Amino acid sequence: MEPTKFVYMDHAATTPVHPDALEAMLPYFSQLYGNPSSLYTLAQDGAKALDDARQRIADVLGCRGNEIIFTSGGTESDNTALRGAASALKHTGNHIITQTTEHHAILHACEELEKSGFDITYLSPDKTGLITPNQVEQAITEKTILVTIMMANNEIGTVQPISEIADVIKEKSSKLSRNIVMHTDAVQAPGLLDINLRELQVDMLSLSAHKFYGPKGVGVLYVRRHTPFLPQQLGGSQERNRRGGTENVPGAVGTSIALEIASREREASVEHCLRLRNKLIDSMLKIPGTHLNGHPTERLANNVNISFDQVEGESILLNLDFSGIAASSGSACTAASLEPSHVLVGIGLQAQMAQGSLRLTLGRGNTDEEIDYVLSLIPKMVERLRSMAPQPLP
Amino acid sequence: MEPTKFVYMDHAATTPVHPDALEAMLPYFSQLYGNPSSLYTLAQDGAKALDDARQRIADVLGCRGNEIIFTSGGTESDNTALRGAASALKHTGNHIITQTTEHHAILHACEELEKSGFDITYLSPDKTGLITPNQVEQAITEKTILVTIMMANNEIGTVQPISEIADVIKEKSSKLSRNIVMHTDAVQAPGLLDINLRELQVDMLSLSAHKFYGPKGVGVLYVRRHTPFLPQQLGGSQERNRRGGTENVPGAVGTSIALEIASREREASVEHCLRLRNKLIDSMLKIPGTHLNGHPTERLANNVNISFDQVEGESILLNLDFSGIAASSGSACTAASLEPSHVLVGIGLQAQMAQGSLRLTLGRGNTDEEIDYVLSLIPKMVERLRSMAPQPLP
Amino acid sequence: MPKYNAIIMDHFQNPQNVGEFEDADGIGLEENPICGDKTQIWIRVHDDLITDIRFKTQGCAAAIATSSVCTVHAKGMALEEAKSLSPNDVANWAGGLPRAKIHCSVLAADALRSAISDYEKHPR
Amino acid sequence: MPKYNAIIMDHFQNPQNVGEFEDADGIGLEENPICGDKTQIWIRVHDDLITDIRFKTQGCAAAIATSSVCTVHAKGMALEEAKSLSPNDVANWAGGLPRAKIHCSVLAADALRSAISDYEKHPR
Ligand SMILES: Cc1ncc(COP(=O)(O)O)c(C=O)c1O
Ligand SMILES: Cc1ncc(COP(=O)(O)O)c(C=O)c1O
Repeated sequence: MEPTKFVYMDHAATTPVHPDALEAMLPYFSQLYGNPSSLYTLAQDGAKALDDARQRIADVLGCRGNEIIFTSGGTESDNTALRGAASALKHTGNHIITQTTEHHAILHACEELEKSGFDITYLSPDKTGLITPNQVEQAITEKTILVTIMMANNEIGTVQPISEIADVIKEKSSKLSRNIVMHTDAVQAPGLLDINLRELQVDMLSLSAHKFYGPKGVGVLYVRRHTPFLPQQLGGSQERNRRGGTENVPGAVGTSIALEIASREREASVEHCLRLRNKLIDSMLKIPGTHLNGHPTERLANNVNISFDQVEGESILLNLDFSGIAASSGSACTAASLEPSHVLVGIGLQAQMAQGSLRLTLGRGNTDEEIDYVLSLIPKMVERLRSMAPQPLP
Repeated sequence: MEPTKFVYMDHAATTPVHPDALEAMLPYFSQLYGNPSSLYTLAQDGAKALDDARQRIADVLGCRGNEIIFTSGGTESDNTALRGAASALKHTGNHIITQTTEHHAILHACEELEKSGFDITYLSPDKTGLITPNQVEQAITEKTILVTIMMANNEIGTVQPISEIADVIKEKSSKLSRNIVMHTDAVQAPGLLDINLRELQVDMLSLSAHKFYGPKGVGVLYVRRHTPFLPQQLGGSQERNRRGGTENVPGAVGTSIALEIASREREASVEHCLRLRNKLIDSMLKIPGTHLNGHPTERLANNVNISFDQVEGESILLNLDFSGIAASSGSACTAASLEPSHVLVGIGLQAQMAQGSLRLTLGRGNTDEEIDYVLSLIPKMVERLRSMAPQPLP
Repeated sequence: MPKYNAIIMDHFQNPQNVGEFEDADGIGLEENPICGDKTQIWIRVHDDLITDIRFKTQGCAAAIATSSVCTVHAKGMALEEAKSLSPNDVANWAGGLPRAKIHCSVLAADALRSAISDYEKHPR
Repeated sequence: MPKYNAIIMDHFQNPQNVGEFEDADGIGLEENPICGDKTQIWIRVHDDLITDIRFKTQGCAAAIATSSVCTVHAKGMALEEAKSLSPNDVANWAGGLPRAKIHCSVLAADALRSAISDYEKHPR
């Protein structure tokens, strides 16, 4: 039963490298391979490519080239932001604010900071996944040094009012005349949300290239000028002494081209995804015993997250895979751990409902035909799995 | 004055990606791009490629696949090894042994550990760059938890008696019935030295792919089973919970192919480099006022490091670059810092001699003609620069 | 992600003995409190043998497939033998399970045991 | 690595006024104690003007090129004016230096000043 078609609806997990990004990378593997730290022409070509990539990214984000640090991915960016700011500010306070539905790259780094003496407040979002600027404001104490709230959630797609939250923090920060650093994990944003650092009052921001049609293993950490920050990866003097290690030149080049394309095509892509997404949501909610997870409108244009009563996520994913459809679930049985998605639990779902969740995340390549194909299969799959389930106890 | 030829003699800085490695990587950028943590077929193809790459590396190194952690480079591997072992063992002791001539990825990580309460012993090598097993043994105290000594030095090429050092530590370790973890930075070894982890009694070992014709931005950290180790990059459950973050599948694949080739061609390549290296050294030492840095025989087959009296390194590098030759120097003027190479200073060179150093590191692609070309130019360059130098004060 | 073997995949796609008996001699229901998977087993018993068997499972592929495998092997088995089946036996029949999925094979063996004990408590 | 401008590269490859005068009116030698670069300058003086000048430098491209640039500009200059030259003046004549190389331009101005003071102390 080999799949006859292939329909990729897991763009929040990863994306293919855009052909233009890959093409831009290719010369830097085996031809212009010089180490940017070296003196000679070959190496200066690499150094220039790296500088250009950095500036390209800065131009998209609305910041300066020297505020961009290349990392190895979203996880390193998140870990580094938190550790970098916390260690730089630990003499001024030890309180950090985040929310329960952040990515594990944030949550696990917070847990580690807790062990070394930091106090973490984990805000609870409402049942749509939203937290309010007021919630953040209330949580600030005279020891608060860092707030990290993601721009958009990777599982349920809820988009936080990050600009308002940042404003509140900057206000509080100047009222208390203390430095409170604001970080946002924007890994899910590129190509879907506008990021303009001239207006957005965040001090740090994380990106991961493979989420926006760039290469895996490359991340970006934006650190606004004058932000208290101690480097975490220590070695050579690369990245203006903020991250040691020979630079991944092709990776940086590919990332910059992918980000530029994502930004350029954002509006068209959002419009396209939104239409397909709404079609998916509307049709799937017609199946009895279904529930939309996340916010009805404050959600990423490409995110569908639905729970099915009496169905387990992995089973539906495998059935979809048999039909050539790639999707994801917050079910514990699809994770290495035995816990269902902390995000779904974090917005108050019963473990049971978290088990039955299905996430479809769209990309600019998805078509109406693909949506119709998926919609033609899901009701039958759900029905069949339900017919195999024991009746709920009365 | 555009270079008419191009002669690359800086293989210790970086190497071009081997065409076979690049070819093996290509399908994983835009076609088999699935996130290995996902369930569906596309992602399982990525997961399998990653597993195969891991096993390929394990087979070359003589260890198990699950002892291999993919990282973002030599620097991350080094930082992670030190922090991972130190944090896991800090309740049993706080003493770490290293040497003054390690790479900055080791030294700067040690300095950071010092700030958080660890005691570091920096052993001084002799003037050839060697340290002895006895020196290490003498330095061990009842608080020693970790020893890190590089396999071969990146600047002067000195090859340490790493196997004897490891044996001494294992002996001491069992005599004291305490865990003393042995790490080695083997970044400069692949393709030049044999690494066989069945025999070599190290617990951890770092590699960086771009030093052996693999891609930039990928490293390997070997962690022997049962070695006390706490993960440093925290996020998802990738790499068996030892390093969070979406895996760089093409990077891992390219690394494994490059390492396999480096290992397969090692003997031929060593023979080739050794002959060219000796020709370079012998001829250059005939120039008056030259000195070989490092060990005459216990040195990497591809490493030439020579100091010229009354000449500054950057000037010679630029002259070489004008003639299309890529090389490196331990001169302060080629570094972002104002200090001359800590390695050359570490083996007792006067700052003045460190300034005048030239490093040529060969690869399997270098030819006799290239050596002759370089040798035809260097004496003239040195002579010209010397003629421009003020006479040393009497 | 766990990689399933061909036996599991086959039983997941074509599970055997799915359904229920209105007139079962014994019924057992087990639920995994952590991941929420549920298996219910219905048995018919004659002369201390399991003459027929049905199951329903809500859960992942491993839970569904091991239930199916278990019923296939349990059909025709003496009650005494069936009572002493371990999750390991079920996992072995299924050709082995990914490590993270071992707990799934517990459900089928447990549900079968509880169906037998239901029968023994209330023989119909 | 520092990226040099065309003026620096040109003066590095074709330095002007390299050499020495056996019969100089003033000689100055300066050394950077940190990086070990050295510049020595020989001047000929007539009517309080620098009528001719030579230099030797051991150092990086920036050190050699700024020495050359400095001698080109100092030739024909009044002693008073030459005495008050700052490293900044030299760096500007050279079209600017990479940040890490600013300290190199100090050598030429300093060596020139010390050649003038050598002349003033022992006018020949
Ligand atoms: C919101 C968010 N943050 C961080 C990450 C981590 O990125 P990476 O896996 O590329 O390290 C991801 C994706 O896995 C994500 O979705
Ligand atoms: C001996 C040694 N260790 C560590 C490193 C760091 O490797 P990377 O720059 O790939 O992070 C290098 C090279 O720069 C090296 O030569």
